[in-house]
Parts: sequence; C-alpha cells; structure tokens
Amino acid sequence: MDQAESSTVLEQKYSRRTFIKGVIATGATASSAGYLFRGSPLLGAATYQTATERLITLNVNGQERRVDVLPHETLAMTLRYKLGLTGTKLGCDRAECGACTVLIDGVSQYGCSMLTHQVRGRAVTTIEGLEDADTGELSIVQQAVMEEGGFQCAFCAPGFIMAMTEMIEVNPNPTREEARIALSGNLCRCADYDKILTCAMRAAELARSV
Amino acid sequence: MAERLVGIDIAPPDLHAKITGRAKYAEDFRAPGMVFAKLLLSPMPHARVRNVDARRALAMEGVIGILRADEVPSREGPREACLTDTPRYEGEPILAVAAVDEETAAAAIEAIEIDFEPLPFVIDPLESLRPGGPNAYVDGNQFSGQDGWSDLKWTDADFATIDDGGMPDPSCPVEWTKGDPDSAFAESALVLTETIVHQSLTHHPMEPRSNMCFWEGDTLHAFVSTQSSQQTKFALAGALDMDPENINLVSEYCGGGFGSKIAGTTVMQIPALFSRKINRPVMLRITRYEENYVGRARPGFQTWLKMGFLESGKCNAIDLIVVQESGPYGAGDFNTAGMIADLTYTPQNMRFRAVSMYTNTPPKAAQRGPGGAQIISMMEPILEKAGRELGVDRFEMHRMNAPGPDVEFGPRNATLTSVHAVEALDQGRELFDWDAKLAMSGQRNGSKVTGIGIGLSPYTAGSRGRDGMMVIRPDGKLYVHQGIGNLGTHSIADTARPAAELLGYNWEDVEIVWGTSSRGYPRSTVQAGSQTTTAHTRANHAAASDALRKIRAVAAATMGGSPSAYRVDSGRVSGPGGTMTLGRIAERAIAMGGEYSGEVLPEDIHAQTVPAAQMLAGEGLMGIARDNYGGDGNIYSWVAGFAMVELDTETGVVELKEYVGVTDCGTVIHPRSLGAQVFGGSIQGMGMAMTQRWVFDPQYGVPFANRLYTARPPGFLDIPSDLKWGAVDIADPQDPVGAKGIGEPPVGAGAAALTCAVADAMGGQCVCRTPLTPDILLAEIEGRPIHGRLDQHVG
Amino acid sequence: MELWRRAANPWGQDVLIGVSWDLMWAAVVAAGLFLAGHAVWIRTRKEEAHDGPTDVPAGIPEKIERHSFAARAFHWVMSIAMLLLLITAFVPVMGWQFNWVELHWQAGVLLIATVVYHVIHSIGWMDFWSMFQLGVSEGIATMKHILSPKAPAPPKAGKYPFDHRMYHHVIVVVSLSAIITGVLMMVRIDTPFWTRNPYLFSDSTWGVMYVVHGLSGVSLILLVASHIYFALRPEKRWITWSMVRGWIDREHYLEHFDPAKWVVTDGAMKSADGGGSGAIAEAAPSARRED
Amino acid sequence: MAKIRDMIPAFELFQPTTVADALEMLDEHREQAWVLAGGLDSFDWFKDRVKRPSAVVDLGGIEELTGIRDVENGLEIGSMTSLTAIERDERIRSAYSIVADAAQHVATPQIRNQGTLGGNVSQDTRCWYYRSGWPCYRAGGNTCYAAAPQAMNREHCIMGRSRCVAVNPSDTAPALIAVDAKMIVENNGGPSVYDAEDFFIGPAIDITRMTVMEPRDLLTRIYIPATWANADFYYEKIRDRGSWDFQLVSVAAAFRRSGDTIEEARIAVNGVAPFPVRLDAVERLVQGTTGDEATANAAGELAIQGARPLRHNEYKVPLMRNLVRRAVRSVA
Repeated sequence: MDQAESSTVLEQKYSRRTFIKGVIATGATASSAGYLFRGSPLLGAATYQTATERLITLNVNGQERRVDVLPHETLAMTLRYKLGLTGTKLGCDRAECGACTVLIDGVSQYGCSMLTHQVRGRAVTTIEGLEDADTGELSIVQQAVMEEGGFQCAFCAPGFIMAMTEMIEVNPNPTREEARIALSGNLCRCADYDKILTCAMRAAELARSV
Repeated sequence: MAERLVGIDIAPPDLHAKITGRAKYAEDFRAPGMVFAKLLLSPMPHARVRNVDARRALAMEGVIGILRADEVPSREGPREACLTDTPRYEGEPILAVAAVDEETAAAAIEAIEIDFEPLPFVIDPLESLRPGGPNAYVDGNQFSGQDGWSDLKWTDADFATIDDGGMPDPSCPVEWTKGDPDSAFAESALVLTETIVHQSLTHHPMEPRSNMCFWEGDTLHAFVSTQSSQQTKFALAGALDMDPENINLVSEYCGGGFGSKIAGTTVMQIPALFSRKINRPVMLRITRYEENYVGRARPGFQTWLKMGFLESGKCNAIDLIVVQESGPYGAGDFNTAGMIADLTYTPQNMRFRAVSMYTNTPPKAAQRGPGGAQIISMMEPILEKAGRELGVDRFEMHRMNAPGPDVEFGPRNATLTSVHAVEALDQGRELFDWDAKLAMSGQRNGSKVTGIGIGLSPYTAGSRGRDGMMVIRPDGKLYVHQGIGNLGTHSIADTARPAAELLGYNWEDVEIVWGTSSRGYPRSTVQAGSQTTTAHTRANHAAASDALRKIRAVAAATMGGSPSAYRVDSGRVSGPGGTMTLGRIAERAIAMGGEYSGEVLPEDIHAQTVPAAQMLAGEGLMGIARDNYGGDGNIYSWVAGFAMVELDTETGVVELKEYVGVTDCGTVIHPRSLGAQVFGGSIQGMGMAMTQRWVFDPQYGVPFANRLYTARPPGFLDIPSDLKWGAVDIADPQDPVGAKGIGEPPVGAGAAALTCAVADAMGGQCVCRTPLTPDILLAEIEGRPIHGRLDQHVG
Repeated sequence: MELWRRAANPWGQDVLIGVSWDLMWAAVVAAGLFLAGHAVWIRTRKEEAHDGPTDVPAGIPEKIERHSFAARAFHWVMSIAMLLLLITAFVPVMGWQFNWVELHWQAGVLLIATVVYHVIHSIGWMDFWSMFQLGVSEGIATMKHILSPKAPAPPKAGKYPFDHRMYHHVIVVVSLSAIITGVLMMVRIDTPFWTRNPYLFSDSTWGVMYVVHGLSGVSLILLVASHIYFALRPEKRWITWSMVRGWIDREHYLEHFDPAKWVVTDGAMKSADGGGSGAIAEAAPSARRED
Repeated sequence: MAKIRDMIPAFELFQPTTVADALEMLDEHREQAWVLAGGLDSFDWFKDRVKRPSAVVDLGGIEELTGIRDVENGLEIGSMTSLTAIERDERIRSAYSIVADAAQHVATPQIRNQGTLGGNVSQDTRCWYYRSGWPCYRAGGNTCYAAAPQAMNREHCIMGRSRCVAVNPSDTAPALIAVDAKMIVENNGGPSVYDAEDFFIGPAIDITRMTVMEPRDLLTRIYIPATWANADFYYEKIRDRGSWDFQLVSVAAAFRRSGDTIEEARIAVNGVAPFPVRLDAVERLVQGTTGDEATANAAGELAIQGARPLRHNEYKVPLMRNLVRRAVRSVA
C-alpha cells in the first residue's frame, strides 16, 4: 500500500471521529527547518502515516507559528530546532532537570516530555517570551534575577525563571519554604540554590508591589 | 573619583543574555547545511571490535558518512581517543555516523552490525589487586611511560588481612614517609584504624558536552562546551595536530564543568574531524545518557586509615593507604589526597601509600576539589571520633590540628603563601553558634536525633598567571581580553575588576572580551583548580600596570611633564599638563605606535599571546604583560563548614537544618559570587556525602545510575533551609590583589561537615562510607550493614 | 511461525532465550490432529482377525502380574509429576497466570526422584533387558501391519511390545534432556538447596539449554497427549487397567504376548509381593535369545 | 543492534476527544497501541527505544476524563486529572487529604502539573534492569537479573516476588487503597470496577503487567467512596532526595475511630512488593485498640512477617516495620 493510499484509507476510517482534520503529510519532504527530523520513509521499517496532521499552528510567546511537526516530536525539539527558540535548554531530555521548563497556558511543564502536538491550541511561553516584545523590558522575575545577580553557569536559568514566573502567579506571597517547593522541579548543578531562592523571593516582592 | 570595584556586588555582564535565552551554549549554534552525528557506544565494559558492517546504514537515505576509530588520533598506552575499536568502558564511543537529521543518524547507528569480542573487565579496583584478579587492560593494570605495562597484585596475606577487616601492608607504586610514623603511633594516646570507602560520582554539569564544528578552508570553527577558552583552542589544535591559529574556538558560555571540561572535551574532536571528512558542519548533540559515559566522574577511594593522637587531641601520626578507582584513563586524586591529609592534620609523622587502579568504568577526571574533597569527607569524622574518645571538644580538635602559617606538608615539604584556617574556624564558630549547637547535639525529638559537625577543607586556590592583555580604544573603554573561560564562576568579569580599579575605570566603561578566540586571547591558565581568580587578577593587574605606565607616558608625551605626575581616574588622565580622556590617549597611543599600541610587544610574553596581540596592535593603547609578580609557596584556600542535621533513626533519613561556610580565600572581590561559590561547592559536597552514586551491575559491568534521577545530584529540597557564609577576607600577601580562588575547598567542607554531623547524630558511630543514604544509615542503626566494608559502586 | 525466541542480552549480543511459544501451540495442534486422525483412521481400519491361541502352555494363571506395585507406584507418581510439569510450563503461557515456578521445579524434583527410583528398580528388580531388546524384525512387521491391515500381524511380543518399547525410549531421551537441562536451570532459581546463579554459563549456553528444555517440553506435549489417548482407547484399556491393578487376565496375555518371550508361571501374583521378579527373571534369557 | 537512547522512534499519534473513540483505537491496534496519559513514564520508555508502539493514543484531548466531580456517596476523579489539581482540590484536601498528600509527594511540581492520577497508578516499574531493556522475565526473557546474587537491588522488593522482584513505583496507589477507592476500567465490552488493591497485580498473576489492565483497557475514573471521608490519615514516603525520587518505602493508612478506639483501619505499603501491599492482618490487629505503642510495635512486626530481602535491600524490612509503626502510632 503506498502512502497516499494508506492515508486515504486512514482518513476514511477515522473520518467519523472528531479529529482535528487537516493536511496529512504524505511525502517524504522534510521541514525546511528540519534539523532534527525528517519525513517518515527514513525512519526504518516503521513508516506509518499519522492520523494527526503535521502542519500545525502553535501559539508561542503570543505569536502564531506555522510549523511542520512529526507525531513523535517533543515540544523542546520543536522550539529549539524548528522555531529557533534555543533559550529552552535540554539538560537531560528526561524530565529530570527542569532546564526545558516552559509555560503551557501559564502552567510550568517540561518541554522535553510532551509532544508538540499536545500543545496545539494552547499558549506556549518560553524564556524568549518574557521580555516585553516592544520595549524589551524585562519581566518581573528577570528584573529580580538581575538585581540579585542570580545564577552561575545559568544553563538551568531559563527553566528556573519559567518556574518562578508560574510561582508568583500561583502564590504571590510565598514563604521561603513554599518557594523552595515551587522550584523543586528544577536542578542547578552549580547548586546556586540559595541565591536562586533569593531571586524568587525578590520576584514575589516585586510582583506584589506592582 | 571612580568607584571601588573590588569587594562589591556587580551583576556579571553576561547575566542579561543568560536570563533572556540569548546566551548561546554550544548546542545553540546552527550552521547552514549542518548535519547531525550520532555515536555508537560500546555495549561492553571491555571489548575488541572484530567487525563492523555499516553497509546497510550507509545506504540509508540521508546518511552522509561514518567516522571510524582509525580516522582519529590515537595514542599508545592508557590514553583516551575520541573513538576506539578497543572500548574500555561500557558506553565508550566506537564510531560516529552523520546524517541530515538526528533521527536518521540514530536509525543508521541501529542498522550497523558490529561484532565485539568481550574481554575480561574489572569494576571494583580491589578485584584487580587480588591474586589472579582481572585487569582493565589486556596487558596489565599498571602503566609507566618508561616500562610499559605491568601487573600489580597484592599478596594473599594482604587479602587475608583485608578480609579479616585489618589494614594490609602492601607495597604501592606511590609511597612516601615523613618523620617516623611507627614510633609516633607507639607514643599516641589513641590510635584509630578505619576502613573507609568513598564512592565515585559523575560530574553531571547541566550542559552536556555537545559540540558543533565546520571548516572554512583550512580554518576550523569549533563551537564547544569548555571551562577554559584559550587553552582549549591549543588542546584541540594539539589533538588534531594542526596550527592553533587556524582554529576559531567559540565558547561563549559553558553550562558547568566542575573539572570535567577543563580544556574542552575528548568528544569535541569528533565533529571537528567529521566535518572535515564530509565537508559539512557537524553537530554532535550529547544527550544526558551519553554524558554519563563520555562525561567524567570523580574517582572513588577504598582506604585504610590509621590515625594516632596525643592526649591533647593533636594528631601525631597518619598511615594512609588509598586504592583509587581510576577508570580506564587514570586520574591524580590520590596524590592530592595524601598531601591534603598531611596539610589538614599536620601530623609530623606520616606514611602515605597509594595505588591508582585502572578500571573499566567511565573515565575519571578532576571534580571540584579532586582528592581533597574525598579525603576530607572521609577523615574529618575520624578526627571528631578521636575527640570524642579523648574527651576533647570537637571544635578544638579541628582548631589545634589545623596548620599555621609555617606549615610544611607533603613529601617535599611544600609551603603556603598564607593560611588562615584557624581564623575561618573561629569565625564559623561564632556564625554557627557552635556552643549553643553543641548543647543540642544528641538531643532526641521523637525518633529524630540532632547532630552537628565541622568540616575543614583546604585546596589549591591559585597559580601564578601568564599574560594579561587589554586595550583602551578610542571610544575610551577598556577592553579586557580574557582567555579564561566562562563557566559561571563570574571570574570572566571579576578577574578584570582589580585591573579596572587600578586604571580608575568605572565598571560601565569596561568591556570584557571573551568567548570567540578570533577576538584575541592572551595565554591564560586553564580555568580549573581554582587557579583563575589568583592567576588572572595577577595577569590582568600586570597588564593594567603596563597600561597605566603607557597612559602616563602618552599623557606626558602629549601634555608634558613627568609621567609619574599623572593620575588616572574615571576615564581621564590628569597631571601637570592638563587632562585628557583615555579615548584621546588611545588615539595618541595609536599614533605613537611602538609598544603603546602593541606594535612592539614585551619579550617575555608567551608565544601563544603574540598572534593575538599582533592582531589587536594599532587599535588602541595596549596593556600587555606577563605576570612577573612571583611569590613563594603554594596558594591554598580554606573553608570551614559547620552543619546541623536531624537524623530520623526510624527511617535513616537525614534532614539538613543549618549550614555555615566560612572561607579564607584572601581578598574578597565579589561577595555575592563568593557566597554562591561557598554554598554551591558545599552543596555539591553534600550531594557527594548524602545522595550521589554510580552503580554497576557486577556481572555485565554496566552502570545503572546513568540518569539524573538514579545518579541523584542534590535538588532544591536537599539543601539546608538555613545557609550562612562568611569570609576571613585577609589578603594573600604574595599577590598584588591578594585574592585566592574558592571553587574547590567548599566541596570537602560541605561533605565533611555532613559526614561528621551524621556520625554525631549516630552517637559517634562513623559509617565510613559515602553516600550516607537512608538505607545505609538505617541498616547501620539496625546493626546489620548491607554492604561489604570495601564494596565500591553500590547503593 | 517462529522457531526460537531470541533477544539481545545486556551486552547487545543476539542470544537464544528459548523455543518459540508458537511451537507449543503447534504441538498442541499436532497432538489434536494426530489423535483425531488416529481415531478416524482406527475406525475405518478393518482389522484382520487374529489367529486364536494355538498352544496354551500349562500353568498360566488367571491373573498375570504385569506391573508390580512398586512399578505402578512409580508410573503414577511420575505421571503426576509430568502432568504438573507440563501444566506449570505451558498453561501460564497459554494465558492462565499463576505462580508456576516453584510448582514446576518441585514437580521436576519429584520427576527426578521417580526416575532415579525407576532406574535403580528396573536394573535391580525388573526385567531390565526386556525393555532394551532391539526387535528389528518385530518393528518392521509392526510398521507393515500398521500401514496395511492386510499385512500379517507382527509376531507376538514379549512383555513389552515394540510400540511400548519405542515409546519408552523416546520418553527416556526426551525426559532426560528435559531433566538434565531442567536441573541445570534450577541453578538459576532460588531453591532451598542453593543460592541462584544465573551466570553459571554464558548467555548463549543458557540459550541452548532453554531451547533443548523447551523442545523437550513441546515434544512431551505430543508424547503425553498420545500416551493418554492410547491409554483411554477402548481396545487398549486392559493395559491401562494393568497399570492400575497390576495384572492382566489370561486371555489378553495369550492374545497379545508370546509366552515364550514373556514366560509366566503360576504363582506370579504371589511374587508380586516380593517384587514380581520370579517370572520376569526367567524370561530374560529367552528375550536375549530372541535377538 | 547498537543501543541508541533519547530519540523517540516514530509512531502514529491519535488524539481522540471521546472515550468511545479512544477505546475503538485501542481495539484496533491492540498490542501495538500505547495509551499516553501524562506521558512521564511513556516518554522514558520511548526515549530508551525499548518500547516501540506503532500507535500512540493521547488521552489529553478527552475532556470527560478530566476533573473531580461530586457523585453520590463520594468523589469521582477523572483518570486524566492532573496531580496538581488533586493536590489543590479543596474537597480532596478536606475529606481525603491522604490522596492530596500522596499526589504532592510525586516527583516535582512540573511533573505533577502534567502527570495524571490515572497515569500515576498505571505506570510501569522502575527496575533498572528491566528499564534498560534487558531480556528479563518481565520483558519476555528467561531470567531476573535483579535477583541474581550479585545484583544491584537496593530498590527492589522484599515480598510478593514471583520470579520478578521489581516494585510498584506509584505514590498515589497506597493512598487510594487506604481510602478504598474503586478503579473504573473500560473497554469496548463496557466498564468494570475494581477495588484499588485488586487493580494492582503481581508477577504471579501476570509478569508483564503491573495492573489488571490489558491492552484494550482504559482506566477512566477513580471513585472515592464517602465511607472513609474525614478519617484519620497517615501518609509517609521515604526517598533519597526531596524531589524526583520514587519511594524506597511508602505507607498510607486510614483509621476510623470511635472515641480513642480504632474501629476500622486500612493500611497499605508501597515499594516493598511488585504491587502495593494491603496489610489486612495488621488492620485486624489494630482494630479495637487505641494505636498505643505496644499495638504499633506489634503491627510493625506483623507487617514484615515473611519478608524475604535481597542482597542490598534488607533495610526495607525495618523501614517498612517502622513506617507501619508510625502509621499506627499516629492515631494515639
């Protein structure tokens, strides 16, 4: 069964279901920005047609971005290799370090451990989206970090800053202990935890005064 | 009057980039036509590749090429190559495949048929010392450049002693003795003999060692993750046997190294060679899983320690045997361990024996406080145990055994430039409120027992620098060219501060030039061993002095009068002839040429500095000089750590309540950053003492703690909720700035303060093993230890 | 259909880990087909009438001891062990899960015990050689008779007819390979006798062992199924009963056995208490002469 | 085949919006299908390239699976409800705090934001031999590497083994057993209801699964009956680090009292067996007592009867004993 045929069959098979319908990619054309992934024929024996469309629109940092996404592609990979948003770091790619933390509808999640297709229709915020797009003004959390001279190697910083951004929304008046728990999903190997905590407390303070 | 720059908090100049996602680490770079390389890792701990059939892989659409071990530089003996056909640990890279995308490269790797001949392997170094035990190499377990391979085995009698729990008396490749330990032990009021195991643990910097390279004609552009910049360029050039000036090394940011990326990494050769072979930019994205293998680890120790004490509590003799788990390519921690033991306890009589054993485990390398951190976390609880047994206050034990300024240590009686360990202890005692805490020691609250402990930890903290180079350009700004790396210690900026202060600059007019070697670096030390702060405040100070001399000379030549009559301040030079901006001075220097604009260079600068200086010549007033400040003795810093813990005797869980770290690191340049170093290092030490591990399956020699959640570096909830730091802040007298490094010593202090506090909570019982995880502690509390005394790689 | 199960061992080497469970199903299907086929076949087959006993030797008792109590006890205990082994081996694979390993090895130990007992018993007290006579001509005649009912019936057998002997030999070979590999495999599990050591042999050696054990097991499905089938067939039930009661009646004896080859004298029943050696011991020399 | 990690192999992704569609897809693809809830366990398997399903059914778009609803005599939690939502839900916090408490002990905030209750109870074991893709019993092979005499089995089981010695890693599982939760599992044949303790199965029953769920099944809802609302609860999880780590041993207990006397108790322990263990005998022992020290000690001893530790996990025996003791003591 060639791919075009199989995709038609699939479409028919599932057409009564409430899928989000769209173009099902049938060819082997890689995304122009496809550094990491390419079309299915190269993926060894498993050349499936996907029931999800590949060309999707993502809402990233307030912008609608059109992007060709494979079914098994993680959000962190899409951000880094297709949208050029390299601020989201891959420290472990396994939900074990938090460097890839992004906000999905304002909720912190590990970008390495979710499929890009799972965030269709949801607002994705990355570290690049925190500054005011027009004025370049830093977000409250970023300002707080600047004031407190936060981070050492800072590979973990984008993730921590996203977690802090969520924290001051959820709990604008945290104790140091609460802030510690809120940030406990992010690892800092320089172990600059004390200073990071100070930044978080400062951020909460700034947020309260706004 | 320009602001003082030394001793105040200034946010590092790269912070804005770091917190906005603009900072580019090696894996963030892209190049047109870039392809991805993937590694085929050895599945066996020791093997020989018999055959590789890559035809199916290479026929796959999108596969560009393959790089094999015979195409990369290799060296004789126990030396690491970036690819090998005789892998010596599970996970060692065998070959690389490049493809248009990473997924195809991965599929191609899986399509390669490769046949290995398994060879005998060793994971636990003691096994290799047993008569008839396996070796990590086919040819033996010891290597010397002159004699080649040999097979070192201890005797059956040694192992009979060991198996009975005693201290063996083996001859070791490294041995030195000071004084007369045997007689001293006879005079000791108390002799403690212990068997102690320190685990091996992976560095796990947040950024895995990904690299990207491409060629432009004969020029290699290498985007690497490295602690050092200038020296990494030369290391890479050396490895590839090419002219360093044909390398443009880009390393703007480094997501941590902790000793594992000192002069770059071995794997950085792979994209460099591969991209030359296939003429495409090659990205080698190292995953965390791969980082476990090609990253580095701290060597583990198996140790026999005999410590003698006088009635007063003074340590009068040490007999120390260290077996080091050195991985396939060796490490030098054991040597430092012996030195540090002698330095910290000043026994006057000491015998040190050590053997470095090759093992088929991932490669070892210096990890923050290499050797020192291990031995301090192992020996401090024994010191405190002696205090308990002799009825001497534990604080006094540390204090009376700590060295004074006249200390001589190690086999060659090394000396120190300055030492204020006692002052650090005293300050810590105040900050921690040792006396009040002492009253809490041993107190029980339900099932929880409070314990307190002290760790005093020295480590090397500096070297004499090489060259400093800076340019005052016509825009009036001071451009400090930093050949050191940017790995998060903030030294990239902080080591320029004394120089800028000397030149009367305000910080906003100082530009740090770093990150891309084509911008010109002077010869610098490697960014390791806490050398940087000392070496580069000195080198930059020397260059600033040179610049100052030239500014005055230019001013005098321009405005008249004696050069010595001119003063610089806030970007201006003023004197009898008037005032000029330094921008004008720069213009004048360019016009005057010669040494002023760097057309003529000092003769004593390093050959590696010359091309960079020549490149910058004529662009402004150049301050360039070699660090000729001299000085006698070794530069060491100290941290005294004080910890309070609560041990739950029903679960073995230890909660860290309070920690105080006080450092003697000379002049404080950047207080906030110093505090961060003290805490960060201490917490790394706490992770070492409490949670981190390597675990190997003994049958297959395959490691399991190869993920972060299984290797367990400490997280936010594993650190004390109450942290304080302090600094003695006494300038090192042999240094124009007086600053000493701080990166290394806190690790041992944090680790030892905890191992001591846990022993205190256990009622004085030393577990003599790290990490002190709940299982190990609970088993000890129950009186049924779950590991053999000398088992390495468990947990 | 897959024949083997293979896997990458921890070092990525491709090793055998056992027979494919397809083979188990194949054996079950084959056994079913064979039994059904045989049942049909036997129904359609018109058996030529046998000549009745011509010459009845004197002193043939009414009940002739065929299996001593000891031999019967062995048989039934062994059969329990065997069934347990098969059930614990294959039923979990078929989908009904339970903690089979302990039962399996315990049944295996029982089987081994019965086999050891049987070997000693048969050498010491039974007509050992009667089972091990070759009987080529008997075999050929038997085969011819099976293939064509018109072919003359084979000469009457000694105590153990050709088909019994053949079945026994196959069972010996298959069971021994299962037992030997099974015993070695017990090294890999925790038993009260030793600490398990899954690394006594290399992964590939273990793989071969698993395959041999699996093949034996699969063969035993066929062998045991057909054994039970024949035991239940009406025309063979008298033999089955002999394994329960110990004796056969004179008619069956005279009908199926050559008294010259299986010499039976009066008092055979009595000797059952003493192990039933009397008649059998005397039969032995004649059996040897036969070949 | 050379080992590659951290690259997800290709699969078809299905994103149904109703349970019925999801069930149909599962039916269609059977063994080749993979249910994706929060995905934290799934992505590990995929990235290790050990499990390579061809069809991944993402439940994230099925609204009916999310949310906490008041139902007759209890609460019903959709299986796709995030652990954070459970941790923060006022009804759960007030009446069934042990469930919120357990949810709060899972991994990290981000994982709790993404991880679901259904996923948490359905996750696979973390035995590192098995997760490394070694051909162990659980993976269809013929040995248990973790039970070899020299094996590294600190985190493995001390009871309930049957060839396999892995443990169930779920933090919420013992809490759900303690509140007598019911798991509603659906397939195309309709729903089935399991008591929480019967939902989890050991290797003796099926060595390849951790729960009763077969490839076509979907855990849709978890029902918490009001019978145990506002009971006295005790939850404790012992782990190496304060975040990320799975339990070494955890205990969850619910006590209903009249006056000082324990009328009824439900106690479950996880991390000691391939399934969360409900301690029926201990529950009977403590009933009618006040949870005094002597009872607590007896309860602890009873709990560990028959424990058979492996080489490196003997500590779990006293740890389990002490945690059960503490749970009982908490009442007094």
